[in-house]
Amino acid sequence: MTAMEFLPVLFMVAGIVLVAGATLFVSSLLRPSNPYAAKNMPYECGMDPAGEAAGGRFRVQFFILAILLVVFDVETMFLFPWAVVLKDIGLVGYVEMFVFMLLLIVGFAYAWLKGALEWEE
Amino acid sequence: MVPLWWYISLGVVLFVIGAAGVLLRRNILVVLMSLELLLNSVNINFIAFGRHYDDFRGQIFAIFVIAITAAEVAVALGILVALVRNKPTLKVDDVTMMKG
Amino acid sequence: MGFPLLSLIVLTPAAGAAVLMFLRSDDAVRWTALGVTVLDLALCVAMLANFNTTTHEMQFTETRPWVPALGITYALGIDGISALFVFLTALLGSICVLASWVAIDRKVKEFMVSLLVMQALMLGVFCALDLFLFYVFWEAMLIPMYLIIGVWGGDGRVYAAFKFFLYTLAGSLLFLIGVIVLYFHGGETFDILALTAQDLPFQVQSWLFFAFLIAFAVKVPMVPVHTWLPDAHVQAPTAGSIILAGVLLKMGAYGFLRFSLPILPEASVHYSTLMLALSALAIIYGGLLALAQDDLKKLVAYSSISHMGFVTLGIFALNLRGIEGGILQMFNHGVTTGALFLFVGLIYERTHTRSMADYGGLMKAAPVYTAFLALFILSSMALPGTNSFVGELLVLSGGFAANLAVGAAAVLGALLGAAYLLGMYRKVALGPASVNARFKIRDVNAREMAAILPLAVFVLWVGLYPKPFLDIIDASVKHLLVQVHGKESGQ
Amino acid sequence: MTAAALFQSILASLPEIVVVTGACILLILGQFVRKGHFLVWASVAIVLIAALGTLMLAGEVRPAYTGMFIADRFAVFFKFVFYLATVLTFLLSRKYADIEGIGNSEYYVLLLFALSGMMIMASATDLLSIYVGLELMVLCTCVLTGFLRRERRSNEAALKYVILGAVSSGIFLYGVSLVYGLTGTTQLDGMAAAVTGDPLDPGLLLAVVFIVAGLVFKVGAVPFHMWVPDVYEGAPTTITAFMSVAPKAAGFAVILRVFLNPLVAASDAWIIVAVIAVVTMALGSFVALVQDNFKRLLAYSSIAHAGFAIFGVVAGGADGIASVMLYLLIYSFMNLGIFGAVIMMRNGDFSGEVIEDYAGFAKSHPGLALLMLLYLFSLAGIPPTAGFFAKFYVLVALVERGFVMLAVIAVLLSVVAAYFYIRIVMVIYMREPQRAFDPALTPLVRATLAVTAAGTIGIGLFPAWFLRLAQHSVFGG
Amino acid sequence: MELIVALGLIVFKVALLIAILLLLPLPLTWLERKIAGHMQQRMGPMRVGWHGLLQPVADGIKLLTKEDHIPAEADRFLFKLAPILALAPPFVVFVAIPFGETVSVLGAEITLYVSNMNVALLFVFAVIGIEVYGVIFGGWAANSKYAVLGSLRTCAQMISYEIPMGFAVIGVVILAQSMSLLEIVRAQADVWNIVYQPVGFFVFFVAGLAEAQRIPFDLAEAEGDLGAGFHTEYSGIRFAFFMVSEYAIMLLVSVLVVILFFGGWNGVLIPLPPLLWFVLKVAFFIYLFMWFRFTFPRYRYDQLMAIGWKVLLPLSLANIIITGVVFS
Repeated sequence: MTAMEFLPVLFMVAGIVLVAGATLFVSSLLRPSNPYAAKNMPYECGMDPAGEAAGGRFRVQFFILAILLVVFDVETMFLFPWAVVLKDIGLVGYVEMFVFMLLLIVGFAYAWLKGALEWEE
Repeated sequence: MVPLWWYISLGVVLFVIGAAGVLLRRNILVVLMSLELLLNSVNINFIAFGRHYDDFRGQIFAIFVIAITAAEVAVALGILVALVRNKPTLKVDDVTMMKG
Repeated sequence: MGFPLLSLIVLTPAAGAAVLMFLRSDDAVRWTALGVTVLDLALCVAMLANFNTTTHEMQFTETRPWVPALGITYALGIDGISALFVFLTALLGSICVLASWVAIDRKVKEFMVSLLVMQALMLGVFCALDLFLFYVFWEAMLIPMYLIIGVWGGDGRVYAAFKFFLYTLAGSLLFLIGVIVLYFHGGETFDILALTAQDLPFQVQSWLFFAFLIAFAVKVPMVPVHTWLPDAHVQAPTAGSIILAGVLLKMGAYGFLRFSLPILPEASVHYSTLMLALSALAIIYGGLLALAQDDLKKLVAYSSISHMGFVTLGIFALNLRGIEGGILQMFNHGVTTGALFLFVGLIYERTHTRSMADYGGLMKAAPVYTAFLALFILSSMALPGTNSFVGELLVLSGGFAANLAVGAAAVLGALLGAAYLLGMYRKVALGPASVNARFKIRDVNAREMAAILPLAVFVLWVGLYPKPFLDIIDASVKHLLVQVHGKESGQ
Repeated sequence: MTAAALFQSILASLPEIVVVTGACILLILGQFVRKGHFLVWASVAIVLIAALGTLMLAGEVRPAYTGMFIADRFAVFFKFVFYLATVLTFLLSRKYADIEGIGNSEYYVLLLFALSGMMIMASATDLLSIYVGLELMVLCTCVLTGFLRRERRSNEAALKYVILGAVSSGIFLYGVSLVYGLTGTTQLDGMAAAVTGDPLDPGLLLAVVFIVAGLVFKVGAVPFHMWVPDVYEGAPTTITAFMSVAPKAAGFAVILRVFLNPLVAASDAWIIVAVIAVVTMALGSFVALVQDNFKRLLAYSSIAHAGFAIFGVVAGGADGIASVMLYLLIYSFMNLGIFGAVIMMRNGDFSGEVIEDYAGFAKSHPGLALLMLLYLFSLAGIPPTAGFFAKFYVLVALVERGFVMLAVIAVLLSVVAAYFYIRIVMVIYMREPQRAFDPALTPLVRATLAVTAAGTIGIGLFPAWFLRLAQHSVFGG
Repeated sequence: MELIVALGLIVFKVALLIAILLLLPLPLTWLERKIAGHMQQRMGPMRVGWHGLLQPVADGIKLLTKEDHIPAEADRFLFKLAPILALAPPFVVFVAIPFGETVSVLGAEITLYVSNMNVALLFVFAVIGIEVYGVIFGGWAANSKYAVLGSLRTCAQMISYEIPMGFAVIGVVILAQSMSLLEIVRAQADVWNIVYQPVGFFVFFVAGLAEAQRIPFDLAEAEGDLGAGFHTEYSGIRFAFFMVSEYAIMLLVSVLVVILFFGGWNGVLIPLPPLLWFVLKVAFFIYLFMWFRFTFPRYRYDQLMAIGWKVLLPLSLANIIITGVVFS
C-alpha cells in the first residue's frame, strides 16, 4: 500500500503549514508594526549599505561545490539500490559497482589535484 | 490504482511546458530549468510504463536519465560561469554573437 | 590479353605529369611535356598501324577487376569509332604543348601537368569499355579543365570556369544516375558491351535516353545548353580552347555513338526527329550568332556550335552515310577548329586583341600565317578538296535521306558558315593594312610551324584521300546500325 | 549475471575499457606530467592499443552485458573510423593547442572519453546504452567546444550546444519512453518482436518521429542543424574537425542500428527520413553559398554531407547501410584533411578562418594548395577522388531500391554544393596573394595531411577493398 | 470504516508528532543553557520560574509578540516563504522515522511509526535536502550582505556534508539489505551496527553535526564575524521558525544515529521498555551535541570544507568499498 505510506507525508506537510500559518496569524494580532526607513535598512553594523547584496558575483568556488554536489549526490542514487541487493548479487555485483566507484574516485582525485577542493586561493 | 493514462498525461503536460519554456524563455537559467521539466516528463513516462509492465527497466532508465541530466546541467553551469565571466548576462539574446 | 598498349597510351601522359612535378626549370618542363606527348602520339600511330579495319570487334582490349563487388572492371578497348578520336587526342595534345610554349609564362609546370593529366583522362574516356571507368575519366576531366580555364585564362576566366564546371557537372551527374539505373536494369554490370546486348523496355530506354541526352548535350553542346561554351572558349588559353574544341566537344557526340545508339536503340530511333531538329537549330543558331561576332575567338566558338550541329545531325540521321559523315566530321572539326583556335591564339600572342576591328591587311605583314589561315578557313567552310567537304557531304546526304527539312536547314547553315568565315578572313587578312599600327606582327616561326603543319596535312589528306579514315570506322558503324535497326525490326 | 558472463562481457568491451582506463590514468598523470609531447603520444598509444584490441576481437560476434552491447563487425568498422578521426585529431592538436593555450591534459582526456562514448554508441544494442554513450560523447565534445575559455564565441558555442543537445536528448528520450510504453522493452532486438498490432500505429509513428528528431540532432541534420554553424565556428578548430567527423559517424551508427530495426522499418518512417535528407542537403548546400568564414562554410558543408549520407539510410538494405558506412569513412579522410589545412594556417596572429585569407595560397605553397584542392574536389564528389565513390555508392543503393527521384535530387543538390567548394579552389588558385603565408607545418601535421591525402586518393582509385570491408561489416548479413 | 480508522490514526499521529516537535525546543533550549552554564561554572537562567524553567516560555512569548521586520530591499515573497521552507522538512522527515515496533493501547496494537516506507532512508535524505532552499532563499531574499554571505556558506556547508553523510549509510544498507528504517533496526537485534560500521558512524555523526549547524561547524552563524548568518534580518516569529527547525534537525540527527548505528529501540543487558531505550539513547546524543558545543572551538571555514571533502568523503568511500567486499 504505497498510498498509506505516503499519505502521512501529505498530512504532515499540510499540518506543519497550517500550524506555521496559525502561529503567524496569532503573532500578527499581537505584535506591533512600526517600520521606518532606518529600521528597514539591511544590517551592516550601523554602516549605510552600499550596492546590491544579491548582485550575482560570488566566488567560483561555490559553483564548483554545487557542481560537485550534483555529481556526487547522483552517484549516491546508484549506490542505494545496489547496497540493498548486494548480498544477492554477490561478488560479481560488487565488482561491477567497484568499477563505478573507481571511476568516481578518479574523478574525485582529479578534482582534488586540480585544487577544486581548496578554499584558500 | 491510478490509471496509466493519468501519468502519461502528466508527462505530456510537463513535456509541453518544458519545451515551451526552452523555446520561449529568454533567461538561460530558466531555460535550464525548463530542460529539467522536459527530462522529468520522460522519467514519469518511464516509471509509469515500468509499473504498467511490472518491469524494472523503466526505473533503471529513469535513474540513468537523472544521473546523466545532472552531469549535463553541471556542464551547462560550468560553461555558463565561463560565459558570464566574459560577459555578465543571462539573457539568451545578449549571448548571441554569431549569426548567419 | 597481350600487350597493354591502350593502358600505355592512357598512362603515358599521366606518368609524364608525375615526372613534371619534380622538374624545376620551365624549359625542361616544356621539353619534357612535348616529349611525352610526342611519345604518346607515336604510340597512337603504332596502334593505328596495327588496327584491324575488317572487324567491328573491340581491339587491344584489356580487362582487370577493379571493384568486383559492384561488377566494375578496368576495361579498355577501341573499335573503329573510338580509334580516330584516340589519335586525334594525342595529336592535339602535342599541338597544345607547342601552342602554349610562350603563351603560358607563369606557373608553366602546373599548366603542363594539367594539360598532360587532361590528355590522359581524355584518352581514357575514348578507350574505356566500362561505364564506371568511362564516367570516372569523364568527370575527372573537370578538374584540370577547370584549372586550365580558371588559372591561365583571360580576364573573365573565373566566371567562365565556374560556368563550365557547373554546367558539365550538373549534366554528368544526371548521366551518372542514368548509368546507375542502367546498371540495375542491365543485369548489374557496367560492361558496355554486355549492356549493349541487353534488351531494355522502351519506357526505361526513353528515361535513360533523356538522362544521357542532358549530359551529352551539355558537352556537345546542343543549343539550349550551349551558353557555357562561348565563355569557356573565349577565356581559356589557346591550348585550352584547342582541347575544348578539338576533343571535349567530341565527347558528347561520342557518348551518343557509344551509349545512346547501341544501348538505347529504340529510344534513339523514336527521338531521332527531335534530335535532328535540335541539330538543325544548332547549325542555324550557331551560324547566325557567329555572323554577329566581332571577337575572333567567339566567332570560332559559335562556329563550333554550328559544326557540332552537323555532327549530331549526321549521327541521328541513323544511316550509314550520316553516321560515318558525323564521325569523320568530328575528326575534321577537331583538326580544323583546333587549328583555327591555334591561329587566333598565335595572333593574340602578338597583338593582345581579338577584336576583328583591330585587324586588317594581315596578309602583308604575315603572309605564311594568312596563307595557312586561308586553308583552314576553307576547310571550315567545307570547300571541296578539304577534309570537311567529305564529312559534310556525307552528313548532308545522310540528313536528306532522313529528313528533308532538316537537310535543307543544314544546307542553309553551311551557307551561313561560308558567310561568316569569309567575312572574317576579309576583315583580318585582306583590305588595307591595319589602321592600328601598334602591333609589330611577325610571321610564324618554326615552332609554330611545327604545330600548324600536321594539322594542315590532315586537312588535305582527309580532303583528298579519305578512304583510310573511312575504312577505320566503316565496320564499326555498320555494326552500330545493325544494333540500332536490327533490334527495332526484331531481327 | 554470472562471473563467466561478466568475463565474456569484459572481453567484448575490452577496447572501451582500454580507452576509459587510459583516459583515467592520463587524467591523473596529466596533473604531474605536463609535457605536450607526452600527452599526445600517450593518447595516441591508448587509441592504438584499443585498436589492436578491436582488431583481435573482430573475428566473431560477441553479445555482452545481457543484450545491451554487442561487439560485431559493424561496430568494429565504426570504431576504426573513430580511432582514425581521434588519432588524426591528436596529431593535429599538438601545435594548435599550444598556440591557443589549451594543450593541457584535460583536452586529450576529454577527447578520449568522447571516443569511448562513441565506441559505446557503435556497439550499443539497447536504447539505454545508446543513450549513455550518446551523452558521454555529447558532454565531452561540449566541454571541448567551450575550451577556449577566454573566447566569447567559444563560450557561446558551447552553451548553445549543451542546451540544444539537452533538448534533443529530451526529445529522443521521450521517443524512447513511448517505444518502451508500446513494446515493453528497450532492447532493439526485443522491440520488433514485441510489437503485435498495426505497424502504422500512430503512437509508434510518433515515437519514431521523436527518436528521429533526437538522433538527427547529433548528425546535424535539419531541423536540428542550427547549432552546427555556431558550434563549428566557435569551437577550437581541432575540435571542430573532430566533431565534424567522429560524432557524426557515431550518430549514424546509432541511426543505422535503430532505423534498420524491423520495427522502425515497418513504420514507414523512411518517408520522414527522406524528407529530412532532402531538406538537410538543400539547406546545407544553399546556405553555404553565402558564407565567408571557412569554418562556417565547412559546417554547412557537413550538414549537406549529412544529408547525403541520410539518403543512404533511406535506401536501407545491406547496400544502403554499407553505403553510409563507406561514406562516413571517406568523409573522415577528406574532411579531416581540409580541416588539417585550416588548422595548419593558424599560426601567430593569423587565424585563417576567413576564406579570403587563402587568396593566392597556391602561389607560395603549391604542394599544400594541391592537397587542399584534392580535399575540396573530393568533398565536391569529383572522380577520381574518394568523395566521388562515396556518393556513387549511396546513389547505387538509392537506385537499387527504386528511389530514382531522390537520387536525382541528391545529385542536383550536390552540384550546388560543388559550387562553394570550387569557389575556395578559385580563391586559392586564382587570386593574387595578399600576405605571406606561414603555415604551422609541424611533422605531425604533415603526417596527418599525408594520411588523409592517401586515404582520399587511395580509396578513390582502389575502392574495392574498402567497399568489401563496408559490405562485410553490415550487421545481420 | 477501517479506512476511516486508519486515516484517523494517521492524523492523530501526525498531530502528536507536530506537537512534540514544536514543543521540544522549549525544554531543549533551557537544557542547553543550563548545560552551558554549569560547564562554565555558572548557573544559567534562574529568574523565570524555578531554576529558570519558565524561561523558554517567556522567550516564546517574546518572539511571538516581537515586531516582524522586513528589510526595504527584500524580496518579500521569498522572505516570507523561507522560514516555512526551513521549518517543514525536518517535520516531514519524522513521518518516516520509527520510534519502536508497537504498543498496546486499549487492546489495540498501535505502531510506533507513522509510515513504514521501503525507501525511508532515501526519503530522509531527499527531504532533508530541501532544507537548503529555506537557507538560501532566506539569505538571498533579505538582500543584506551578511545574510547573503551567510546563506551561501551555510548552503555550501550543507551540501558538502550531505555527500559523506549519504555515503556513510550505504554500509548500513548493505548490512540490513533494506532501506526501510524499521528493517534496519530489526537487523540490529543481535549486534548493533556500530560494531561493524564504526567508520560509518563517525562520518555520519560528524556530518550530522555539520548538517545541524552545530559547533564546531556553525561557521555560517558565527556571531562574531557574520552577524547571525543567513537569518540576520529575521526577527520575531519567523526567526523562531528557523530556531525550531534547527533544534528539530538536531533531534533528527540524534534519532538517525540511534536508528542506524545504535540499534534503535533494541536494548542491551537491562530489559527496559523499547521506547525508553530509544529515548535514552537519543537523549544521550542530544547531550553529546550540547557537550560538544561548549567544548570544541569553531573551525575555520577552509578547514570546515577540507574536513568534509578531504577527510570524510574519502573515509566514507573507503568504508563502502571495504564493507562491500566483506559482505558481498
